[in-house]
Amino acid sequence: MSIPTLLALLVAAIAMAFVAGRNRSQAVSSATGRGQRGLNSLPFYYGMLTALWCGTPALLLLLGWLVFDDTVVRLIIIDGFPEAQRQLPEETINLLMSTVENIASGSYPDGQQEAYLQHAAEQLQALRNISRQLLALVLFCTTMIGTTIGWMKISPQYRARVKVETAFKWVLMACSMIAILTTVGIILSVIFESIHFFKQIPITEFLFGTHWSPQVAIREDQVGSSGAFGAVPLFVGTLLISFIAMSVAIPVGLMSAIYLSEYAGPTFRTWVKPALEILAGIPTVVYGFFAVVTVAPFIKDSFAPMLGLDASSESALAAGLVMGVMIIPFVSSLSDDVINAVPQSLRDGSLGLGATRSETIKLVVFPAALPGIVGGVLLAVSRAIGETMIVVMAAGLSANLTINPMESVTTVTVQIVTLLVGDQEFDSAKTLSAFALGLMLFIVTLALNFYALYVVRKYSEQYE
Amino acid sequence: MDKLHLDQHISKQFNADLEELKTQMLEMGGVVEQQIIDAVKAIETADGALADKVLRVENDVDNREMKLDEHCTLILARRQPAASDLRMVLAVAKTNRDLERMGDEAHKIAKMAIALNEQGGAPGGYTELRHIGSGVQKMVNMALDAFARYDVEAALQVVQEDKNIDREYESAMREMMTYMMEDPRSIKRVMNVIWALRSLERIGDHARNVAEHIIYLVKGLDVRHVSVSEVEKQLNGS
Amino acid sequence: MDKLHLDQHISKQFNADLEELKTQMLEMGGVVEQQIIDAVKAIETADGALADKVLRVENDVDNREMKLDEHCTLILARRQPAASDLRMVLAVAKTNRDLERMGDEAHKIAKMAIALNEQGGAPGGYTELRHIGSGVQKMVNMALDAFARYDVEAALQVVQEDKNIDREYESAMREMMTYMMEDPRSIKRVMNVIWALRSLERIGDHARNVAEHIIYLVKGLDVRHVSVSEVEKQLNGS
Amino acid sequence: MKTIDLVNKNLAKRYRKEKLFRAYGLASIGFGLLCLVLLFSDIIGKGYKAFVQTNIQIEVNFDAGYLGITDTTNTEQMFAANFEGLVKKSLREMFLIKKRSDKRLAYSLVSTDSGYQLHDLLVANPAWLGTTKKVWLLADDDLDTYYKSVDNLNGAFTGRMQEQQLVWIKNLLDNDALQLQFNMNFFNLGDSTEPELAGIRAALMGSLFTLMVTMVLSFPVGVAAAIYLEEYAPRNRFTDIIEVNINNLAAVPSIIFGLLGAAIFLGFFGMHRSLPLVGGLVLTLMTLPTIIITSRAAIKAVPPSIREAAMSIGASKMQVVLHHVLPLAMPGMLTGAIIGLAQALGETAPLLLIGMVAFIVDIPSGVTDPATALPVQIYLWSDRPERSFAELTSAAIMVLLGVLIVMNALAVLLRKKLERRW
Amino acid sequence: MTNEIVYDATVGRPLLDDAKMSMRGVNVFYADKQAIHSVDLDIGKNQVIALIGPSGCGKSTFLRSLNRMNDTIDICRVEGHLMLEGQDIYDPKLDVVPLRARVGMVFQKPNPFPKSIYDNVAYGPRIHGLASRRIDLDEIVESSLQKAGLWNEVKDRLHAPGTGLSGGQQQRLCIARTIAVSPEVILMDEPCSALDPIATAKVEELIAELSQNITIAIVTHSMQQAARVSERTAYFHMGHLVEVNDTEKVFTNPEHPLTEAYITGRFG
Amino acid sequence: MTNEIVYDATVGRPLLDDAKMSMRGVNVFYADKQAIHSVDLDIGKNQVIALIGPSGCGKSTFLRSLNRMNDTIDICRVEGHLMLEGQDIYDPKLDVVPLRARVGMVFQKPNPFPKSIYDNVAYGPRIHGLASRRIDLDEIVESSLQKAGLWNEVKDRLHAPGTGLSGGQQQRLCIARTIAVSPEVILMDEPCSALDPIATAKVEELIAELSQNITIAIVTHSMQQAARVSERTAYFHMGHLVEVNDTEKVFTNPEHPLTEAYITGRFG
Ligand SMILES: Nc1ncnc2c1ncn2[C@@H]1O[C@H](COP(=O)(O)OP(=O)(O)OP(=O)(O)O)[C@@H](O)[C@H]1O
Ligand SMILES: Nc1ncnc2c1ncn2[C@@H]1O[C@H](COP(=O)(O)OP(=O)(O)OP(=O)(O)O)[C@@H](O)[C@H]1O
Ligand SMILES: [Mg+2]
Ligand SMILES: [Mg+2]
Ligand SMILES: O=P([O-])([O-])[O-]
Repeated sequence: MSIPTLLALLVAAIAMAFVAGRNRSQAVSSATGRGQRGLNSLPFYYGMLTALWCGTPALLLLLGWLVFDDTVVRLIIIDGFPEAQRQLPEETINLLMSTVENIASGSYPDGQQEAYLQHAAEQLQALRNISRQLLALVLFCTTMIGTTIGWMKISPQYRARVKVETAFKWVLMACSMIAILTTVGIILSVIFESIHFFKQIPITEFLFGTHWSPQVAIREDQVGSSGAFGAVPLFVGTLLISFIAMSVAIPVGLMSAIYLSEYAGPTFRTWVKPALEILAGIPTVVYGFFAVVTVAPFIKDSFAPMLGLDASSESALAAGLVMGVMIIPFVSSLSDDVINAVPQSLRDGSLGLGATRSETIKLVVFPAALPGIVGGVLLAVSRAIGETMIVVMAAGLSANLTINPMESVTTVTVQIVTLLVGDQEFDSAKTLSAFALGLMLFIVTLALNFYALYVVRKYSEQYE
Repeated sequence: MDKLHLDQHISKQFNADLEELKTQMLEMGGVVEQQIIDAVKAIETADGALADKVLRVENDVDNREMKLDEHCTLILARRQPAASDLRMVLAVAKTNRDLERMGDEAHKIAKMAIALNEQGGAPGGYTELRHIGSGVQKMVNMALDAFARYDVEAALQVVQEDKNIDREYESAMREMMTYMMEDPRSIKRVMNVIWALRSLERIGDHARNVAEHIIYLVKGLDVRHVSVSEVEKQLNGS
Repeated sequence: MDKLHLDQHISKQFNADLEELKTQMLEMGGVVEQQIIDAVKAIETADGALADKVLRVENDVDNREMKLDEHCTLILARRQPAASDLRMVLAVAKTNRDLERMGDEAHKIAKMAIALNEQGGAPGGYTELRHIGSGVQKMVNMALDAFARYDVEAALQVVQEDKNIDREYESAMREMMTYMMEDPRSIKRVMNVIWALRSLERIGDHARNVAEHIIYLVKGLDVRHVSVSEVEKQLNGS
Repeated sequence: MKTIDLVNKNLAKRYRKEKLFRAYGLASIGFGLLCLVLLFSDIIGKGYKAFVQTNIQIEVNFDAGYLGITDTTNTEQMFAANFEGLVKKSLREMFLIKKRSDKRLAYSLVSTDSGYQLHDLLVANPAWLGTTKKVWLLADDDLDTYYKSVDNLNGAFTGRMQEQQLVWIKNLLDNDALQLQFNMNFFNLGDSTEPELAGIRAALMGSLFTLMVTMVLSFPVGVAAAIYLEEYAPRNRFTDIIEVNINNLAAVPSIIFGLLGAAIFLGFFGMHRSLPLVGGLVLTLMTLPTIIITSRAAIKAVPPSIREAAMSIGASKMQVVLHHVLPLAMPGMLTGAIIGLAQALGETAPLLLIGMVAFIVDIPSGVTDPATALPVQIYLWSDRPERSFAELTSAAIMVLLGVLIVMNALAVLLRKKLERRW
Repeated sequence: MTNEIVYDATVGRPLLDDAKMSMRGVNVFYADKQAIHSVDLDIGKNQVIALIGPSGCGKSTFLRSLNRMNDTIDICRVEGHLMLEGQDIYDPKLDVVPLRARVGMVFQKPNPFPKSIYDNVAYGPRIHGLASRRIDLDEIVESSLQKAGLWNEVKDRLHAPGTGLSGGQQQRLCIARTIAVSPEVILMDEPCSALDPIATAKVEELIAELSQNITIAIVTHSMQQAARVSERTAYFHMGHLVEVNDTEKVFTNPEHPLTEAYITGRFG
Repeated sequence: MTNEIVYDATVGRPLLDDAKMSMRGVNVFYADKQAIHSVDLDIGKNQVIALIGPSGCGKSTFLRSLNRMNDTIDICRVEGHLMLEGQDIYDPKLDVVPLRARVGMVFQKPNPFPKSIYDNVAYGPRIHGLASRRIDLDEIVESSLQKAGLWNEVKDRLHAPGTGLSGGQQQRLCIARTIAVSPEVILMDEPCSALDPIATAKVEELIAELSQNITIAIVTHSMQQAARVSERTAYFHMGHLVEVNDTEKVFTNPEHPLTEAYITGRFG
C-alpha cells in the first residue's frame, strides 16, 4: 500500500474513532438518566479523545517507520553483500547502494550488473514490499488498540475535555518550538562551518585583513594557497552601499510617512499609500535587474560624466540608490505605524494650544514617535546590510577597499552567494569562508534587530 | 410644568421609594387628622375614653415621624435626588415635622378634654371650640388632600383659611377672658378651653405650613413669612 | 470616631460651604438668643423700646431662616452629601426651623411685654418669668455652643435642663392661676404673663430639639421622643 | 506686551515654516512615486516585446523520399527522418545559395529547433507529406532582435546581422515572409540557451511546488505557534526568549536561511540539491516568523474582553481559542500568510544557496523533481549576454509581478470579505 | 488623620448566617506584592453587595478571585478559604469551568461576542450542553433576554449583530448572556462606568430585579451607585476590608473613619 | 411625555450682559447631519458654565466649535455667529492659531506630551514665543503649575516625564499647560471622566479657583459635577439648547420639563 493510501485509511479510522467515542458517551450519559448534563464533558470531547487515542500512536509509528525504514533495509542489503564489498570504504558502499537502487527502479537494462548486485536489487524490492505490508498491519493494530482503550475509558465522570485540552496545548507548544529550532539550526550551521574555517584561517586575519581574494586557490590540496581572506573590504563595501541606501530611504521614507499621516486627505492617502507600498512588494531580484540594466549605465554614462567623474559600470552608487528606493516603503510604513500610534489626543493637545500643524509634528508627534522611528530605521539598516540580490546583480565582485561610491565594491552577501553557488566542497576554505561571512552577517543583523526591536517594544508599551 | 412626574424615573426602585414616602406621609397625616377629630370631639362631648384613645395614638405618631424622617434621609443618601425629587423629599420631611406637631397639639387637646371631664366642664367656649375645631380639621384635611394631588390651588385656600381661623381664635380668646372675669371660679376650667383653642390655632398654623410646603414642592417657591396676597402674586408671576 | 471632620474635604469649596452653613446658623442662633434675652428683659423691666427692638428683629430672623433653608437645599442638590455631611445639613435644616420658632416665641414675649407695659404690669409672676427666662436663655446658649463644638455632653445637659424648666413652668403656671383667681381684674394682665411663660417653655422645648439634632449629627442617633435616661443609655451603648 | 500681541508678532514666520515643511513631504512622496513609475515603465518597456516572436515563412517540400517516411503515424520513421536537413535544404533553395559561407549565414536565420517544428507540423498535418507548403518557422533570436527594432532604428541598427543576411531579410520583408507571432514557447517551455526557445514554465512550476510546500507547512505551524505564544505560554524567561527569537528571525537576512538550508538540509540531512521540497523547507523557515508575527498581531487584536466574556461564562481555554479568538483573528492571519507567501515567492537568495539555480529544461512534476524558481530564473537570464534574454528577463519579471499583484490583491480582498466588523 | 488609624480588623458585620459565598482569611498576591490582606467576608444569598474603595484598593482583584478569573494572570496567587456554598473554590481538584458557570461575571466595558444577539445568549448554554434541542435553546435565549429586560428591544432582530446595539443594550446583553447559564452568583466589575446616566439607570434597575434570585457582588467607583443598588456595602482600603455594613448604615453613619472619609470625599 | 414637548426655543436666561463669548444662531453639521440646531448662548466673563445633556446630544460638538477644534474634522461645518469679545471667530480672515491661544482646551483623557513636566508647560509659551529668556520661561512654568495646584507635587522633579504622573496629576498638568499661554477661555470636555473620585475632586477644586480670572465652559456627563462646579448650566437635547439657567435653579427647580426629566433621571 502506498503512503497516501495509508494516510487516507488512517484518517478514516480516526474519524470512525471519533464517532464511536461520541456515540458511546451519549449512550453512557443517557444511562445515567440525567441526559447530557450527567456527563463531565460534551460528547464532542469524548469523540476527540477516542480519536486521539486512535491517531496519535499510529501517526508516531508511521513517522518512525518512514524515518528508519530505509536505514534498516539498507543495513540488511549491505549485510547481504559479499565479504569483500562490505570492507570497502563508506563512499564506495554508498555508490554501490545507489547502483542497487537504480537497478531496482529498472534504470539499468537487465543482466548487465554483477550478480550480487542483481540479487541485492531483488532483495530490496522484496524488503520494501514486506515493509509496507508490515506497516499496514501494525498501523491497523495500533489504531484498533488505541480506539479500544479510548473507548473503554469513557465514563460520565471521565474528564475528557481536560485531556483533550492538554493534548491540544502540547501540539501548539511543539509548533512554537520550531522557531527556537530554526535559530539553533542557524547558529549551529553557521558556527560549525565557521569554526572549521577559523581553524584554517586565523580569525584576526579574517576580521582585520584588508585583502580578499578567495578565488586564488588553484588546487585544493595546495598548502597555503587558499587565497586571502581579509574581509575588511567586504565590510566597508557593505557599509558604503548601506549608507547610500539609507541616505535615500530615511529622509524620503520619513517625510512621506509624515505627509501621508498628518497632511494627506483620505482620498490621497488611500491611493498613494498602497502605491508606495508596491515598492516594498517588488522582489529584490527585480530591483537588481533594474539597477544593472538601467541605473548603472545611467550613472556610468550620464551622471558621473556630468559631475566630471569616472564611474565603474558596477558602481556602489547604483546598487545603493536602488536599494534605497527599495527601503523607502519599509521606512515609511514603519514610521507611519509609529506616527499613527501617537495618540490623536496629543495632537489635539498641541493644536488646542495654538500650535501649527508642522509645529505639532516637529515638537510633539515626531519626538513622541522618535524611539519607534529609530527602531524602524535600525531595522531598515539591518535589512540593507543583509540585502543580497541587488548587490549580487549590481555591485561588483572585486573587493576594493574604497569609499568612493563611483567605484565598484563588493559586499558580504555577494561573496556568500558567489562562494556557495555551484557545487562546492564543504571542507575547502573557500566554501567555509562563506559561512564565516554568514556568521558575521548574522551577528551584526542580530545585534541590530535585537536593539531595534527592544526600542520599538519599549516605545509601543508607552501608549498602551 | 405643573405636573410632577414622580413615578417616571428610569429606576423603578426610585419610583417605588418616592411613592412609598408619600404614602407613609399621607398615612401619618390620616392618623393625625383622626387624632384631631377625636380630640375635638372628646372635648366637646366630654368623652374621656375618646380622649384616652387620642393619647394612646401619640406614640404611634412619634414612631411614624421618626420612620418617615429616616426614610427621607435614606433617599437623600441613596438617591441624591435633585429638582422636583429633592423638593419632594424636603417637603415631606418638613410636612412630617408639622404633622408630628399637630399630633402633639391634638394630644394636648385630649389632655384638656380629660381635665375638663374631671373638673366638670367650662362655663362656655364649646361653640367656639366646635367651630374652630371643625375649621382646623377641614384645613388639615384640605392640606393633606392638596399634597396628595399636588394641588397648589387647594394649598392656597388652606393658607387663606388660616387667616379666618386666626381671626376666630382672637375673638374666641376675648370671649374666654370675659368668662373668666365673670366667674373667677371657672378660671381653671376656662383655662383648659383656652389651651385647647390655642392648640387648635397652632394646628391651623401647621396646616398652613403644610400648604406652604406643597407650594414649594410644586412651584419651587418658598412662600413662608409671606402674606397671602404676596403668595398669590408670586404664584401668578411664575 | 467622635470627631466630625467637616473641614477636611478634598473640595475646599465644599468645606467652605459647610463652614458657611454652620456660621450662618450660629449667627442666626445668636440673633435669636439676643431676641430672647431682650424679650425677657423687656417684660421684666417693662421696657417698651427693648420690646420694640425685638419685634423689629423678627423680620431679619425670618429672612435668615429662608436663606439658611435655601442654602441647605443647595448643598443637597449640588453636593449630594452623605454620612456626616448629610447629617450636618439635615441637622442644620432642622435646627434652623427650631431657631425660627424660638424667634417667633421671643416675638410673642415681646408683644406681651408691650401689652403689659400698656396695661400696667401684672400682680406677679415676674420672678418666675425671670427665673425661667434665664434658665431658657442658658439652655439656648448652651445648645448653640454645643452645636458649635459638636459637644454631645453639653447637648445632653440641655436635654436634662429642659426637664427642670418644664417643672418650673408647671409650678409657675399654678401660681399664675392663683393670681388670677385672687384678683379677677388682673386676669388680662396675668394672661399676658402666662403667654410669656408658655413661650419660654416652648423655647426651652426647641432648645431641647436643637440638642437632639446635635446628638443626631454627631452620633447618627435619632433621640427624639425618647426619655433622657434612654438617650443616655443609647449614647453609652454606641 | 499682552500675550496675544506676542503671538501675533511671530505668526508670519511660523506660517512660512509650515509651508516649507509641507512641501518637503510632498516632494518625498513624489520621489517615491517617480521611482515606482520609472521602474515599471522601464521593465514594461523592455519586456513587452518578449511576448511576441519573429517567424519566417519558408517554402518546404515534404518530400517523402527525402525524409524516408511512408507512414506519418509511424513514430520510428518520423523520429529518424532528417527534418533538420529539410529545413536547410529549403533555406538553400529559398535564398538560392551556392557559397559555403553563405549557407551557415542562412541556416542561422532560423531557430535551431526548426527541424522539430517541421516534424510537429507534419504530425499535425499528415496530408502534407509529398506536397510543398509555405510554413512559418521560428526565427533565430538575432533576427528576432533585429526585426523587432527595425522600425525604430530605420535600418541603422544591424545587431549581429551580416551584410548578406540583411539583403535576405529585405527580401523576406518585401515578401511579407517575416511576421511577429505570440510567443507560446515563453509559457510552455523550460530554460534553454536559445532565447527563442527559452520559457518560464519550468521555473513557474518550480515556484509553485516550492510555494505549496511552504504554504502547507508554514501556515498551520505558524498559526499554532502564534496561538501557543499568545494564549497559552506563561510569561516567563523562556517564552520571552521565544518571542525575541521570532522577532529577530523575521528580520534576519534571507541569505542566512540559505546558509542554514545548505548546511542542514543539504549538508547534514543529505537531501538532494535543487529540489522544491528543500526550497520549500527553507522558505518555510523563513516565512514562519512573519506568519507567526502577523498571526500574533491578529490574535492580539482580538480584544481581551472577548476572552474574558467567554471565560466568565465557563468556556474552557480551548473553546475560547477555537470559538472566539481564531475566527476573529483568521482574516488577519490569512492576509499575513498570503503576504508572507508573496514574499517567499519573490525570494531568490536562499534558493541560490541550495542549488535551485540549475539549468532546468524539463518541467518539474513534483516536489522532488529538480527545479528552479521564477525569481532565480530571472536572475539567471539577467546574466546572459544575448539581447533577447534581457527582453525575456523583463517579461519574466512582468509575470512575477503579475502573480504578486494578484496575490496581494487576493489578500486585500480576503481581508475585506472576511473582516466582518460587527 | 488617615495614618494613625488601624484597619487590620473589619468593623461592621462581615459575617452572615445565610451566606452564599464565604471568604475567610483571603490574601491575594501579585508576584510579591500583596493586593488583598486577610479579608473575611460573607456574601448573603440573593443579596446585592457593593464593593467600594479608592482606586487600586483591590476591589477588582478581590472580585475576580471569587470565580477564579485571577487564574488568567500568571503572577496572581490567592490564599485562604473561599467557599461557594461550603465548597472550596480553590480546591485543586475543582474544575474552574463549571465554577464559572455558577459564578458569572460582567465587566466594565460591554463585551458582546461579535456574533448575533441570539448566538451571544446561546453561547453559554451551547458550550455547557444545557439544551439538547433547538427549541430548548430558543426558550433559554428568550427567557434570558426577558430577564435582562432586553427582549422587547431586540426580539425583532435576534440575528442582528450584538455589537450593533447601544452601549447600555450591549451591557444588558452581556448580562443576559451570563444569566443564560443560570448562574447562582454574578460578579460585576464597574458594569456601568462605560455607560451614560440613562443606560446606567436601566442596568441598576436590572440588578435590583435579578437580585431576587441571584446573588450579586458589584464593584463600583460611584458611591452613589453603591448606595442605590446594594443592600450591603463593603469598603476596601489598600487591600484591607475596612468596613462592611448595611448600605443605609454606611451611607448615613459609617462606623470606620476611613469609610466616612471616603464616602464624604475627604481623602487627599 | 418627551414627544409632545417643543424645544426649539431656549428657556431660561441664555443671554447675558457681560458675555465673554456670544453665540447666535449656531448650527453645526457633520456632512449632511445637523448636530447643533440654532443655538443662542452667552458665556459670562469669568464664569463657569456647564454643558450637560444625554449622550450624543452635541455637547462636545458645540464646545469644540468654540475654538475651532472642529476644523480638524473635514466633514464638520459650522454656521452662525460665534463671537469672542465681539470678534467673529469664524471670520475667514481670522487666524486659528492666536484664537486657540486665547481659547484653550482640556480633553477627556489626560494627554500630556511625552516630555518632561517642564517642557509640557513650556510648550505653549515656546511655540508662541512668549518668553525671550530662559528665566521668563521658568517663571511662566512655575506660575502655571502653581495655579494648577501642582507645583508642590512636582517641583522636585520638573524634568521627570509628564506621563509618569498619576491620572489626576496628568490632567492638572494639561490644565497647567493650557494656562501657560494665558488663555481667556478654557474649554473642558469631560475633564474628569477618566479620573477617580479623589482626582476628580481636585480638578473640580482647580476649576473653581481658575474661574476667578478665566472663563470656563465644561462638558460633563455627571450632573453632580455640573451642579458642583458651575455657576450656570446649559442643557442640550438632541442638538438643541433647551434650557440655560443658574445652576441652583437648574438643580432645584428647572424650568423645562426635559431638563427636569434629565436631572431627575426620568428618561427612558
Ligand atoms: N495584573 C496585575 N499585576 C500586578 N499588579 C496588579 C495587577 N492587577 C492589579 N494589580 C495591583 O493590585 C492592586 C489592586 O488592584 P485592583 O485592580 O484590584 O484595584 P481596584 O480597586 O479594582 O482599582 P480600580 O478602582 O482602579 O479598578 C493595585 O495596587 C494594582 O496595582
Ligand atoms: N466626527 C463625527 N462625524 C460624524 N458625526 C459625528 C462626529 N462627531 C460627532 N458626531 C455626531 O454628532 C452628534 C453629537 O455628537 P457629540 O460628540 O457632540 O455628542 P456629545 O453630546 O458630546 O456626546 P457624548 O456625551 O457621548 O460625548 C452625535 O449624533 C454624533 O453621532
Ligand atoms: Mg477595578
Ligand atoms: Mg462628548
Ligand atoms: O412647635 P410649635 O411651637 O411651633 O407649635
